[in-house]
Amino acid sequence: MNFDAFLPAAIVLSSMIPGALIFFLKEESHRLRTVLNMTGALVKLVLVIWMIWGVYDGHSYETRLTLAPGIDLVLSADALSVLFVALSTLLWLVTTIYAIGYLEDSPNRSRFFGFFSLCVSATVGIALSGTLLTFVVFYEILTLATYPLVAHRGTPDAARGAKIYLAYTMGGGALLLVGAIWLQALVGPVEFTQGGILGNAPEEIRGTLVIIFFVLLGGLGVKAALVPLHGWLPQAMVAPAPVSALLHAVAVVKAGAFGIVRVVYDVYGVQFAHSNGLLFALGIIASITIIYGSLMALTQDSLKKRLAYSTVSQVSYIALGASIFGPIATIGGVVHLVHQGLMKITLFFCAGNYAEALGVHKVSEMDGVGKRMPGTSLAFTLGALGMIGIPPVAGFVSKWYLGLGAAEAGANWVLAVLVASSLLNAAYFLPILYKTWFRPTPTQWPAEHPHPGRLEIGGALLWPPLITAALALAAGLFAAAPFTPLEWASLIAEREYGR
Amino acid sequence: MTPAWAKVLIPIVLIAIGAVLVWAFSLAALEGGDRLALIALERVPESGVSNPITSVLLNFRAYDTLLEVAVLLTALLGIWSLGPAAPAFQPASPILGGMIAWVVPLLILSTGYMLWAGGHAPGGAFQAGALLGAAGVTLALGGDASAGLPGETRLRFLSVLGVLVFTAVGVILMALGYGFLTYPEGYAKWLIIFIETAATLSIGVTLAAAYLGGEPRDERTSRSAT
Amino acid sequence: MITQFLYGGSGILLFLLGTWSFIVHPPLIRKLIAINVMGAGVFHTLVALAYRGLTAPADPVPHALVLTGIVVAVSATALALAFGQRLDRDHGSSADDD
Amino acid sequence: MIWLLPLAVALPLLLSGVAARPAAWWTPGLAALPALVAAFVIPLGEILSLPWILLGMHLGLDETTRLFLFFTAFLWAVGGITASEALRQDPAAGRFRVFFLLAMSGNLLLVVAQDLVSFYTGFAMMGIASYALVIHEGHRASLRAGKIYLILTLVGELALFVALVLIASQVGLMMPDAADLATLPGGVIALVILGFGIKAGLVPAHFWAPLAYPAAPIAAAAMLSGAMSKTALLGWLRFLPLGDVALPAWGTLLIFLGLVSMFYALTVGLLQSNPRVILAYSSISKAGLFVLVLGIILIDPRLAPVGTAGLVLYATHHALVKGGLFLGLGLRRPDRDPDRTQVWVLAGLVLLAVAMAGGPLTSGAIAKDALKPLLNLTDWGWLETAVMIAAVLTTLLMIRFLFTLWSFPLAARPGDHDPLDPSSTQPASLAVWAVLVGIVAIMPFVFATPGAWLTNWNILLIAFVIAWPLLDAARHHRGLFRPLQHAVPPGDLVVPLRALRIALVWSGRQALRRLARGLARPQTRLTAWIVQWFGPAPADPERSLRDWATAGLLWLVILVALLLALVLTVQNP
Amino acid sequence: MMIDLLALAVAFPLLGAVVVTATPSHARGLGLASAVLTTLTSLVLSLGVWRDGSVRSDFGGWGAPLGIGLQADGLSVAMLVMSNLVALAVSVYAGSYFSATARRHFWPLWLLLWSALNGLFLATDLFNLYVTLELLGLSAAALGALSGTRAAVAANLRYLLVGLLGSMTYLMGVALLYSRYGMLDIGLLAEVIEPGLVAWTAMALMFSGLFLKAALFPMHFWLPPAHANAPAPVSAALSALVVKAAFYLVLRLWLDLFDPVLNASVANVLGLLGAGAVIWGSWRALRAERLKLLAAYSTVAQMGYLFIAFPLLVATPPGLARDNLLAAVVLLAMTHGFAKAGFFLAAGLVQKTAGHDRINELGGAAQALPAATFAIGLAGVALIGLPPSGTFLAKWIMIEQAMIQGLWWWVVVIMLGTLLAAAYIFRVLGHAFNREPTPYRFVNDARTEIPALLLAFISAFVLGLIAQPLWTLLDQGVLG
Repeated sequence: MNFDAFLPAAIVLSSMIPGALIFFLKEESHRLRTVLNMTGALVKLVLVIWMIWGVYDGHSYETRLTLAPGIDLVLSADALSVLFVALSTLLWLVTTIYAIGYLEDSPNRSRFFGFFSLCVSATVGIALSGTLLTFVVFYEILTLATYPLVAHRGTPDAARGAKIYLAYTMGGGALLLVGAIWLQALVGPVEFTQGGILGNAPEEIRGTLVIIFFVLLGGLGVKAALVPLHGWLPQAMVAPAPVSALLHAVAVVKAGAFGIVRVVYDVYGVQFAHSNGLLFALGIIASITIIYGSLMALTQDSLKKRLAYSTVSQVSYIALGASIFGPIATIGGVVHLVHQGLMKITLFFCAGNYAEALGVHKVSEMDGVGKRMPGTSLAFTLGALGMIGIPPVAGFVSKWYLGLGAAEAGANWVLAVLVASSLLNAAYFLPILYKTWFRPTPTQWPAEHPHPGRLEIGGALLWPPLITAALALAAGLFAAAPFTPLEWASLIAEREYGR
Repeated sequence: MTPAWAKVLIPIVLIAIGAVLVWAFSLAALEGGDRLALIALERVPESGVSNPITSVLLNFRAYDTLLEVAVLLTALLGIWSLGPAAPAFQPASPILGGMIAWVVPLLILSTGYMLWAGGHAPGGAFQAGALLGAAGVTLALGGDASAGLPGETRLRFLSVLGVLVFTAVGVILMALGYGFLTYPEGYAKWLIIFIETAATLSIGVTLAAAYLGGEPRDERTSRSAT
Repeated sequence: MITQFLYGGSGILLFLLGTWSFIVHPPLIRKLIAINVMGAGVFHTLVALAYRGLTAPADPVPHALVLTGIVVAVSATALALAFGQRLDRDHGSSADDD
Repeated sequence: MIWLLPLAVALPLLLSGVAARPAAWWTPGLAALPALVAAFVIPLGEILSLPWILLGMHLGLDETTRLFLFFTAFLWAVGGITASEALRQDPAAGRFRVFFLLAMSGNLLLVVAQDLVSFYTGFAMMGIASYALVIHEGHRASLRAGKIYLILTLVGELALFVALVLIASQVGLMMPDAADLATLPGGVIALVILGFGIKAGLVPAHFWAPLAYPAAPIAAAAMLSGAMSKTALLGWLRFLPLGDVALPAWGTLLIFLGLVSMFYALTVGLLQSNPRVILAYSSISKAGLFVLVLGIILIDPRLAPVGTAGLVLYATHHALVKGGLFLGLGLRRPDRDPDRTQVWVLAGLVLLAVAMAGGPLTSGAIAKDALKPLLNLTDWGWLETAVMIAAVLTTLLMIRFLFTLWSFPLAARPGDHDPLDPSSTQPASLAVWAVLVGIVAIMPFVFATPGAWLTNWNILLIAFVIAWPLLDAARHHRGLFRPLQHAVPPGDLVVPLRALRIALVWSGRQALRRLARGLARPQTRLTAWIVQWFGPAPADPERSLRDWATAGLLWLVILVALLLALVLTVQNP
Repeated sequence: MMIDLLALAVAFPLLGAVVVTATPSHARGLGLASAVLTTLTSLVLSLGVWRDGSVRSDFGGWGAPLGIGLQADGLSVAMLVMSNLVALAVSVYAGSYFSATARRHFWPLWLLLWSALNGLFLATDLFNLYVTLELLGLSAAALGALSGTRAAVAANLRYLLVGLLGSMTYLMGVALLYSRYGMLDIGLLAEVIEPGLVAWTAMALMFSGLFLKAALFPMHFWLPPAHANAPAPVSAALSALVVKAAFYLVLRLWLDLFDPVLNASVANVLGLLGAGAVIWGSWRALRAERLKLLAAYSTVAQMGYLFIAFPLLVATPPGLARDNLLAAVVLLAMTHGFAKAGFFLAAGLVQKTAGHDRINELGGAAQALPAATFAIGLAGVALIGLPPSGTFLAKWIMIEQAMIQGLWWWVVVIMLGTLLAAAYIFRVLGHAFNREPTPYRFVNDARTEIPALLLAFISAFVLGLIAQPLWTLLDQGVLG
C-alpha cells in the first residue's frame, strides 16, 4: 500500500488502537497500560515528524475513504493541519506522562486512558480533516470521547459538569452539522482548500452563505468557548487536572478555534469572508470574548476556574487573528494555537500539582507555594507571564503578530482590545505570582500529601509542566528559528495568501 | 375515559370510509374480469388433484399453506409458553360420555374421508384437521383431561409433523433438482396426499391441544405423579 | 352481479362493524370477537369476488386465500384467547385496565 | 569582538538561573562586567544579527548607546557589588539576586538592541523584574509601592507595545531612523511619550517613583533611578522623530510637560524629609528637563545633533550622580561612632550633590553646558529663565537633601543592611563607590573643554543666598517648617488617586458581579431547564393516547388523511 | 442437486423450529445450529445478489401470477443481512440468557419468528405477505409474553390485537387490489396499477394497517409496554427487527407497487407522522424511568426518521441523489437494527445484574459491567446519530437532500430528534460514572456481552465507515 496515502490514517490510528486495547485491560495491568500509552504516543510522534518533513517539502498526504457516492472521509495534511497535529501529539505525550503520575492509585484507569487516547485520536482527526464532513465527524467523536473524561470523577459535581458540557457541545455539534450540510447542499462537497472554495460563488447565494457562516460559527463557537457559548468551560473544570489541561490546551477549545480558522481560510476564503463583512463580525465576537473572559477570570477565586476563564479569553485570540485580514494577523492567530496550548497546559499541570501535593485549589490559598514547590511555581510563572504577553515567553510573539497584523489592516481597535486584555491578564495573573513568590508560607496547607523523594512532587508530575514551560519559553525566545510554531505559521499564512 | 366526541366521531369516520370502500369495491368488481380464475382452472389438471381449491392450496400456492401451518404451530407454541393449563372442566354427565363413545370414532372416520375427498371435491387437510380437532375437543368435554392426546414427546412430534413433512418435502424436492415444493410430474397427487395427511394430523392435534391450553406435561414428571 | 355486490357490500359492512366494535368496546374479548367479525367481512368480500356467474366455475384462488386466512385467524384467536385466559387467571378480569 | 554583546546580555540572564543559591552571592557583582568591557571595545556601527532569537535579534552599538552602555553597565556593576555585599545576610537574598540579574539583563539588552522586539523584550524584562526588587523588603510600604510601580509599568509597557507595533507596521522590525518615524501618526508619539514617561517618572505618571525608591533596597533604588529611568531617554531618542521634521505642536506639548514636571517635582521635593524621596523628586524633575529639551528639538529639528549629544551627556552625568547618591546613602552609618570612612562617605555625597545641582567643576556643570546652546537658540527667551529658576530650585533641593542626611533617622529596616552590625561594613561597596565618585569627579575634565567647567556658578550662588537664611531659621526655630514637611506626602498624586482607585475598584467589582450575575441567569435557567428535563418523569402524558378509542379514532383519521391526500391532490404527471 | 437459497432461508429456521419443538431438551444446541445455518444461508444468498444481481425463485414452477415465489433484490437482501446478523447475535445471547424452562419455549418461537422475517423480506406476493405478517405477529407476541408477568401478557395481548387489526386492514386492501387487477404478485401488479380510487383506497388500507404494525406515531401506543416487558433478547428482536419489517413493507410497496399512484401529499402525511414520532418518542424516552422503556420509546422515535424519508424521496428527482437518499434510508434502518438490538441486549444484562432497570438506580450495575455499559454507549452513538455510525451518514444524506430541496423543516425535526436522543442516551450513560469500586474485568460473561458489544460496534463503526457495499447492493434492484 502506498504509504503516503496511509500516513494520515496511521497517525489517527496510532492512538486509537492503543486506546481501544486499553479498554480491555484489567485494572491492575499498569505496566502494560503504560507501555501501550507510551508506545502510541511515541509512534505518533515519529509519524508526525515524518509528516512535518514531508509537508515542508511539499509532499501531499491523503487518506480517502468513500462512505457513499459523493461523501468522502478525507484525512489529508497541509501546513495548518500539521501544526495542530504536532501540537496535539507533543502535548499528548506530555499529558500522558502527567496523567499516569496524577492518577496513580485512583480507580477506573483503564476507562480513563482509553477515552484519553480516543480524545487525542479525535483531535488529530480534526487536525487532519480534509473535508468539512470529516471535520464534523471527528468533532463529534471528540465530544463523545471527552464526555467520559469530564464525568470521570463520578461525583455529583462531575456529573453535573459533564451534563452541561454535553448539552453545550451537542447543541454546537448539531449547529455545525446543519451548517456543514447546508453548505454542502449549496456548493457540493466541501474540501478544505487553501484560499477557500467560495471565492467565485454566485452572487445570489452569498446571503445564504453568510447565514451559513454564522451557523457554522455557532457550532464551532461552543467548543471555542466564544461568548455567550462558553458556559460549559468553567463547569467542565470538575474533571481531573490532566483532562482540564488537555481540554483547554489541546483538544476541545482548540478544535473549535482550529475549526474557525479552517472555515475562514479554507472554506470561505479570507478574501470572501473579508469582503462580506464576516471577518469583522468574527472579530467583534472574539474581542467581546477576550474582554469578557478576562473580566470573569478576575472574579474567580478557584484557581482552575480562573484558568478556565482565562482560556475563554485567550482562545479567542486565535479567532481574532483569523478575523483580521492580512497574513501577519493570520500568523498571530495560528501561532497562538500552539502558544496558548503550551502555556495553558503548563498552567493546568501546575494547578494540578498544587492540588495534588498541597490541596491548594484556590488562589487565596496560594501564599508562599513558590517556596514549597519552586519547580512547579517556576513553570506556572512562565506560563502566566506568557499569557500576559511578556517577552520573551511565547505569548508575546502571538500578541506581537496580532497587533502588527491589526495595525497593517488598519484595525487599531484591535490594539485596544489587546492592551485591555493584557492589562486584565496581568490583573488576574500577577496577584497569583505575587502570592506564590512573595508571601510567607502558611504553617499548614489545606491537604498536604508529602512526597517521599527529593523532588517537591513525583517526577511524572513535575517534569511535564517544566517541559511545557520550557517549550513555551523556547517558542518565544527562538521564535524565528526554523520549524518553530512561528515559522510554521508563517508558512501557513504564506500558503493561504500566496496568490 | 373515552371522550364523548370520539364516540360520535368514530362512526361518522367509519361510515365515510365505508362509503369509499363500497365505491372502490364496485369499481373494482366491475372492472375485475376473470382475474386468476381462468389461468388457475386451466392448469388444475397439471396440479395432481382435480379440486381447484386444493390445487391452489397445496400446489399453486403451497408455500402460503406451509406458512399457514406454521402459524398454527406458532399459536400452539404460544399457548404452551403461557404455562400450565387452566383448571379443567367439570366432568361431563354419563350421557355425554356415551355419546362421545360413538361420535369420536365417527369424527375420525370423517376426517379420513375429508382428507381423501379434498383431492377432487370440497374438503382437504384443514377441514379434516378441524374434524380431528373436534374429536379431541369432544373427548375433553367428555372429561378426558388429555383430550385423547398422547404424551409430551409424541404430542410434540405430532404437532410439528405437518410443518416438518411439508418443509422436508419441499427441501428434498429442491435437493433432487425440482425446486422447492415443485412436485415432479406424476408424483404430485401422492405427495399432496402425503403432505395433507401429515398436516391433518398436526392440525387436529394442534387444535385439540390449543383447546386444552397449557404446555404438555413432562412425561417423566407426570409419570412419577401418577 | 347484484349478488356479488350484496355479498361484497355486506362483507364491507361486517368489516366496518368489526372495526367500530374493536375501537369502541374496551373489553378485550369483545375486541377479539370484533377482529373475527372484521375477518369474516374481509373473507366475505373475497368470496364474493370468486363468484363469476352461475354458469362459470368460481375463481378458486380467493377460496384458497379465504381458507388460509381462516386458519390464520383461528390461530390468532386461539393465542389471544389463551392470553386472555392467562390474564383472567391472574386477576379475574380481562378488562384492559392499565 | 561583537560577540561580547550577546554575552553581556546573556551572562546576567544565565547567572540568574543559579543566583538563588547562597553560594552564588557574588553573581550580581560580576554579571555586568562583560557589558562594561563591551562598552569600550565594541566597534561602533557593526550589527550582530542572531536571526533565530526572538523575531530575529540584532545587537550593536552606536555613539549614543555606547555611552548608555557604559554608564548602565558601570552602574549595574557597582550596584551589583553593593547588593552582593549588602544582602549576604538576607534570607531572601537569593530571590533578590535572581530578579536583580534579570532586570540587569533586560536593561543591557534594550541598550544594545537594534531591533524593536529585542528592545521591547529588554524593556519588559527590566520593568517586570524590578517589581520584585521594589517589594523585596516585604513591608506594607514596599508592597504598596510595588503594586503602584507594577501597574504603571504595565501600562507603560503596553503603551510602548502599541507604539512599537504601529512603528513596526510602517518600517519593519529594525530600529527606525528619524526619517522613518516622520510619517507615523501622532498617536505613536503620544504612546511613546506615555510609555517612556512612566519609566522616567514624568508628571503626572511620576508618583510611583517617590514610593518605590525609598521602599526598595538601596542598590535597587540606585538602579531604578540611575540606570533604568535613563532607558526612557534612550527610548525617546530612538522613537521620536527627532531631527527630521518639525512638529511644533508636539514640541510645545513636551516643553509644557517638561516644565510642569520640573517645577512640580522640585516644589514637592523640597517639602520632603526622606533623602530617598528627595532624590526621587530630583529624578522626576530631571525627566522634565529631558522632555523639555526633546520638545525643543521637535520644534526645531536642526538642533537635533547638538541636542542629542547634550542629552546623552546629561543622562550619563545624571545616571552616575543619581546612582552614586543612592549608593552613598546606603553606605551611611549613624554618627554615634564616627570614623574616617563615614567622613569620606559624607564628602562623596556632598560632591555628588553639588554635581547634581550643576556646581562648577562638576559633571553637572558640563552637562548643563552641553544643553545650553539649545536654550539659547530657541525663540522662547523665557525658557532659559525658567530653566535657570529650576536650576536654583534643584540646588535648593540638593541642599535640602544634604540637610536631611543628618536629620533623617537611619533606622534599621528589615531586609536592608543593619547599620549597627559591625559585620555589615562593606569594604567592596565602599571601594566601587569611591571609583564611581572618582569618575564623576573627573568627568568634566574628560568630556568637556575648560570653558564649560564653570557653567552655573552664579546659580549656585543664588541658591545659597536663598538657602542660608532658611537654614538658619530652621536651626533656630525647630518646627518652623514642620507643617510644610508633611504638607505633601511622598508620592503626592497617589493620595487622591488612591481614593479614585478604591472607588473604581469597588464600582468595577460591583459592575462585574452584576454582569456575571446577569449573564449567569440565562445560563442558570438553561441548566435548571436541562436538569428538569433530565429529571424524573411527570404523570404519564401518554395515557389518553393509549385509550383504545382515542387511538383508534386517530388511526381512522390517518387512514382518511391518506385517502384524502391521494384523492384531493392533483396527480403528478 | 439444486440449492435454492431463497427457499432455504425460510426453510432452515422453519425446520429448526420443528426440530426444536420436537426435542425440547436439546433446544439450545439445535437452535443455535439452525441459527448459524440460517445466517450462513442468508449471507451466501446476499453475497450472490451483491455479485450477480437479484434472484427470483418460483415455487412449484408455476410462476406469477398463479404461483408464489421469493425474490431477493438489493433492498431485501440488505434487510436480510441485517436481521440475520442481529438474530444470530440475539441467539447466541439468548443461549445463556434464558433459564432451562424458558429456553424450551423460546427457541421454537424464535426460529418461527426468524423464518417469518426472512420470508417477509423475500416475499413478492401480497397475500403471502399477509401470512408472513401473521406468522411474525403471532410469534412476536408469544415471545414477548415469555416472561409471563401480567404486564407482559397484557401488553402483548394488546400487541396481538393491534397486529390483527392491522393485518385485517391490510388484507382488505389486498382484496381490493385483487378484485380490480386479479393479481397478487407485486411485480406484475406494478405494471398494471393506475391511479384511481381503487388503488388509492387499497393503498390507504394497506398502509394504515402497516402503520399499526410499524408503531408509527400516534399508533405506537402498544409498543413501549410490549417491548419493555419482554425478555431482553426478545425486546431486542422486536424493536430491532419486527417493527422494521413493517416499515420495510411500506417502503417496498411504496417503491415497487404504488409508485405510479402516490404523490407528495401522501408522502407528507407519512413524514408528518414520522416527525411526530421523532419528537414525541424522543421526548418520552427522555422522561422514561426505566431503561427498557427508554429503549422502546427510542424505537418509536427512530421509526419516525424512517418515515421522514418519504417526503424527501418524493421531492428528490430520480438520479444519483435519490439513490443516495434511498440507500440512506436503508442504512438508517439497518443501523437502528444493530444499535437497538445491542442496546436491549446490554440493557438486559444491566437489568439482570441490578435486579431492576430503573435508570436512576443503575449506577452500580453499570459500573460493574463495563462491556455492557460500553455497548449501551456505542449503540447510543448510533441512536443519536453521531459519527461514525451509519445513522450519521444516513442523516447527513437526508439533511443534505432536504436542504437541496428546500425542505428545511424536516431538518429541524431531525436535528431536534438528534439532540433529544443525545439527552436520553447520556442520561443513561451519566449513571455509569460514579464512585463504585473498580470492576475487575472489562468482559465478565463473554457469551452475552460480546454479542451485545459486537452489535453495538457494528452500528457505531462498521456501518458508517464501510457503507459502500450497501450502495453496490442497492444497485441490484432498487436503485435506478
